[in-house]
Amino acid sequence: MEILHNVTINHYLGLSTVLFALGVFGMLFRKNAIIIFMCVELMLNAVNLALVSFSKMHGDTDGQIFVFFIMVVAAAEVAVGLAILMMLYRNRHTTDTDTLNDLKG
Amino acid sequence: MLTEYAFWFLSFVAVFSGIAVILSKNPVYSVLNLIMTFFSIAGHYFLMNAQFLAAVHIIVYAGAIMVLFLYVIMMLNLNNLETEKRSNVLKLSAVVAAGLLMTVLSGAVQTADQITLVEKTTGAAGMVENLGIALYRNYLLPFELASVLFLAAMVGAVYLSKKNLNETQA
Amino acid sequence: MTDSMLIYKIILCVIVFAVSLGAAAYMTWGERKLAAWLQDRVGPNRAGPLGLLQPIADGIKMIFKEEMIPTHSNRWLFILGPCFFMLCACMTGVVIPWGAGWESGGTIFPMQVTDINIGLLYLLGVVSIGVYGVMIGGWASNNKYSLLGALRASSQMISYEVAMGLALIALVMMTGTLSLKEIVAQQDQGLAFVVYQPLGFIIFIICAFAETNRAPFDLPECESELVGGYHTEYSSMKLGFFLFAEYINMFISSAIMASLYFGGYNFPFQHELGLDGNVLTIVQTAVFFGKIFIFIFVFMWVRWTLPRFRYDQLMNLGWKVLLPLAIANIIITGFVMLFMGKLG
Amino acid sequence: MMQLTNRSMQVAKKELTFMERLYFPAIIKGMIITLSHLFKRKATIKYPDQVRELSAVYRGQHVLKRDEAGAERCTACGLCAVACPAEAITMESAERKKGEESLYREEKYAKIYEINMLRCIFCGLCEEACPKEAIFLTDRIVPSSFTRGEEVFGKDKLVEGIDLRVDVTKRQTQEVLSFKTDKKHYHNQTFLDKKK
Repeated sequence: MEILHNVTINHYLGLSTVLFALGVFGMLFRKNAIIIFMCVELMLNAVNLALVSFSKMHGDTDGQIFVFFIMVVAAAEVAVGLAILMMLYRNRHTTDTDTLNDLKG
Repeated sequence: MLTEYAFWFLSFVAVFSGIAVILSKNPVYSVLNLIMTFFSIAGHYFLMNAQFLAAVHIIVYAGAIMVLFLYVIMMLNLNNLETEKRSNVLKLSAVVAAGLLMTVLSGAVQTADQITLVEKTTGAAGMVENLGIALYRNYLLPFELASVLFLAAMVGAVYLSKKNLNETQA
Repeated sequence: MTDSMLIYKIILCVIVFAVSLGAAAYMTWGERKLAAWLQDRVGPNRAGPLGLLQPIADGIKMIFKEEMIPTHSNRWLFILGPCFFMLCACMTGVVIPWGAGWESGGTIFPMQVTDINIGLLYLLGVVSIGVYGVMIGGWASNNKYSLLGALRASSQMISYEVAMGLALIALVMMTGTLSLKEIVAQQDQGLAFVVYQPLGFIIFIICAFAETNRAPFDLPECESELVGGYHTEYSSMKLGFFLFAEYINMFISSAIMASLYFGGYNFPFQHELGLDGNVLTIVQTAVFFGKIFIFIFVFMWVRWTLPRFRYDQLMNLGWKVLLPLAIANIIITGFVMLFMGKLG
Repeated sequence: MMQLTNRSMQVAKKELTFMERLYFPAIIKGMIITLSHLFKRKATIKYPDQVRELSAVYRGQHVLKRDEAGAERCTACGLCAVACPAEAITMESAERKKGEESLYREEKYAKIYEINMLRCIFCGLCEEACPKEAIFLTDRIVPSSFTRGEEVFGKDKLVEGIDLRVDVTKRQTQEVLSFKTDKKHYHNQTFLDKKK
C-alpha cells in the first residue's frame, strides 16, 4: 500500500491533540450536559485516532483492538448516560450543569 | 500526493466541525457537526488502511451513538433551551485551560521522532482476518468482558429510562 | 490502476447510477400497475402504450409542482434531509457485482464498481447513515407529525438493522469473507446460500422490508394515523426524492438479497452451456436482473396483500422475535460448521 | 335482541394457537389469494373508449318530449310535481296565445319547468304520473357542474330539440306506442292533422 508518503505519525498525533483539546475546551466552555457529552465523544475519538495511527506505525493490530474496546465503552457510556440525562430532564426540566448542584456542600 | 491532500482536507473538516460542535447554539447542529467530524475521522482510518475499523466506526458512532443523541435532543425538545449565562471569566478560563493543555500536548508531540507511517507497515493490519485473529486469540477475555459490560449497560439504560418505577413495580 | 480501467470504472459508476434511477422510475410504474392487477383493475394506461410513459409524466409533474418550504422550518436542514436520503440510497449500488466481468485485450473489466473487502459492512454503514436523512427532514419541518414520523421511521430502521446484521453474520461465518464478489463467486459451484441459510434469509428479507419502509412496515408513511409521517411538509421534487429513494433502496436490497442468498449472477449449469466468456457475462447479468425483478415483485406483492403493523407489534417483532432468531441462527450455523469440520 | 338475519356471528377473542401465532400460514394464504387475482379478468371498463351498456329502462336525465309536429306535449298539469317524492320539480303555467299552436300542443303550457337535479332521485314517478306522455327519463347521464345553480335544469336543457329527438320508444310498451300513434283518437292528432 503506497499510501501516506509524507504524512508522519506526528501529523496524526497533532490532529489528535487538537481534537482532544477541543473536547476539553468544549467541556469547560459549555454547560449543556448533552454538548458536554458530545465533547467526551470527541475526546474519545481523538484518542482512537492516535491509537490507529500507532497501530499503523507498528504494523500490528493491537492499537485497533484497543479502539474497538473504546468504542464498546463509548457505546455503553452513551446508553447509560443518555438515560440518566433523560431522567434528569424529566425531573428537573433542564440539562444545565450549573443548576445541578444539589450535592454541593 | 493525493493522499496527502486528503489528509489535510479531512483534518481541516474534522477540526472545523469540531469547533462548530462547541460553538453552535442549537444542539442539533452540534450533533450534525459531530457527525461530520466522525466521518472525517473515518476517512483518516481509510487512509491508514484500517477499512474494517472505519466501517465499524461509521456504523457504531454515526449509525448508533449519534442517532441516540439526536433522539434525546429531539424528544426532549432541547432546541431552544440554550441560554448560556456562564460568566466571561469562566469562559476565558476555559479557553486558557484548554489552550494550556493543547500547548503541553503539542509540545510533547513536537519532540517525538518524525516517523513516516509507510515504513513500518505491512498494510494488512486493518484487514478483517487479522483483526479477528487478534481479537479472538489474544484478547478473548476482554472481548467477553465487554459483552458483559454491554449487558449491564443495556439493563441499566432500560431501568433508568422507565417512566415511573413505582408504578411499574406495583 | 491503469487509465483505461479508471475510465471504465467511471463509466460503470454512471451506468449503475443511471440503472438504479431508471429502475426506480419504472418501479413506480410497476408498483401502480401491479397494485391495479392485484385488485382487478387496469392501472395507468393513458400515458403511452400500457402507460409506459407514466414515470416520465410523474417526474415532470414532480419537478414543476410548487415548491413549499414552511416558514418556521429550518431551511438548510429541510433541503439537506431528502438530498442526504437520496445520496445514501444511491451509494449502495457500487459494491454489488452485476456480472462476472468483461475480457477485452487481455484485461478483465469486472462488472462491479469497487470490490472492497468490507463490502457487507459498507452496506450496513450506508444504510445506518441513511437514517439521518429521515431524521433531519422530519425535524427540520418543525411539525409535530413530521417529528413523530421521523422518530418512528428512524427507530424502526435502527431496530431492524440489528437483526439484519446478525442474520448476515451467520452468512459471513459460512463464507469467511465480507466481500460481495467473493460471496457470489462461492455460489458459482454448488447450491445457493439460501439452502444453507433459510432462516437467515427469512430474517434478512423481513428486515429488508422494514429497512426500506415498505408495507407491512410502512408506519412512517401512514397517511391515516400520522398525517404522512416525516415527509408531511415536503412537496415537489423534495417529496419526490424521499419517495424515489425508497424505490432505489428496494432495488438495491433486492440486488443484495439476490447476490447473498440466491447466487447473484450465477445460474444452474452455466458452465455446461459452453458459452463464450463475454456472452456468458451478458447472460449472467440478465439472469441477475431477472432475480432482482422477482424480488421486486415479491416486495410489491407483499405490499398489496398484508396490512400494516401496529407500532408495538413492529417493535416486538424486531426485538423479541427476529433478534433471538438471528442469534439462534448464528449458534446453529456455528455448531453445524463445527461438526462438519469447516472450522480450521 | 331479535336477529333479523342469521348471518351475524358471535365475535370471540380466542387465544391463538402456536401455528396461528406464527402467522406464516395465514400470510401465505393471503399472498396466494392476491396472486390469484393477478390472473383474473379486470373489472374496469375503460370509460371514454368503452361505454357501459345501459338497460333499456335505465333512468337518467329527463326529457320533455315534443310530438311528431314539434309541439311541446307538456300541459303544466303539475301531476309530476305532485308525484315527485323528492320535490325536485317546479313549474309555472301560461296560456297559449293564438298562433302558438305549432309550439304547444295544449291550450295551457309550462312557461317555466325546472327540475333540481341535486334533489332528483331518478325514481321515475314523474314519468308514470304524466298523462300527456310528456316527461320521460332517458339513458343520458346528467352532466356534472361546478355550481349548485347549474344543476337546476330549466326548459332549455330539458325539452328535446326539434331536430334532436330523444328516443324513448324502449321505455314504452308496444300497446301504448300503437295507441299513441293511432290518429283515430283526437288526442293523438297534432295541430297539423287538425288543420286538415
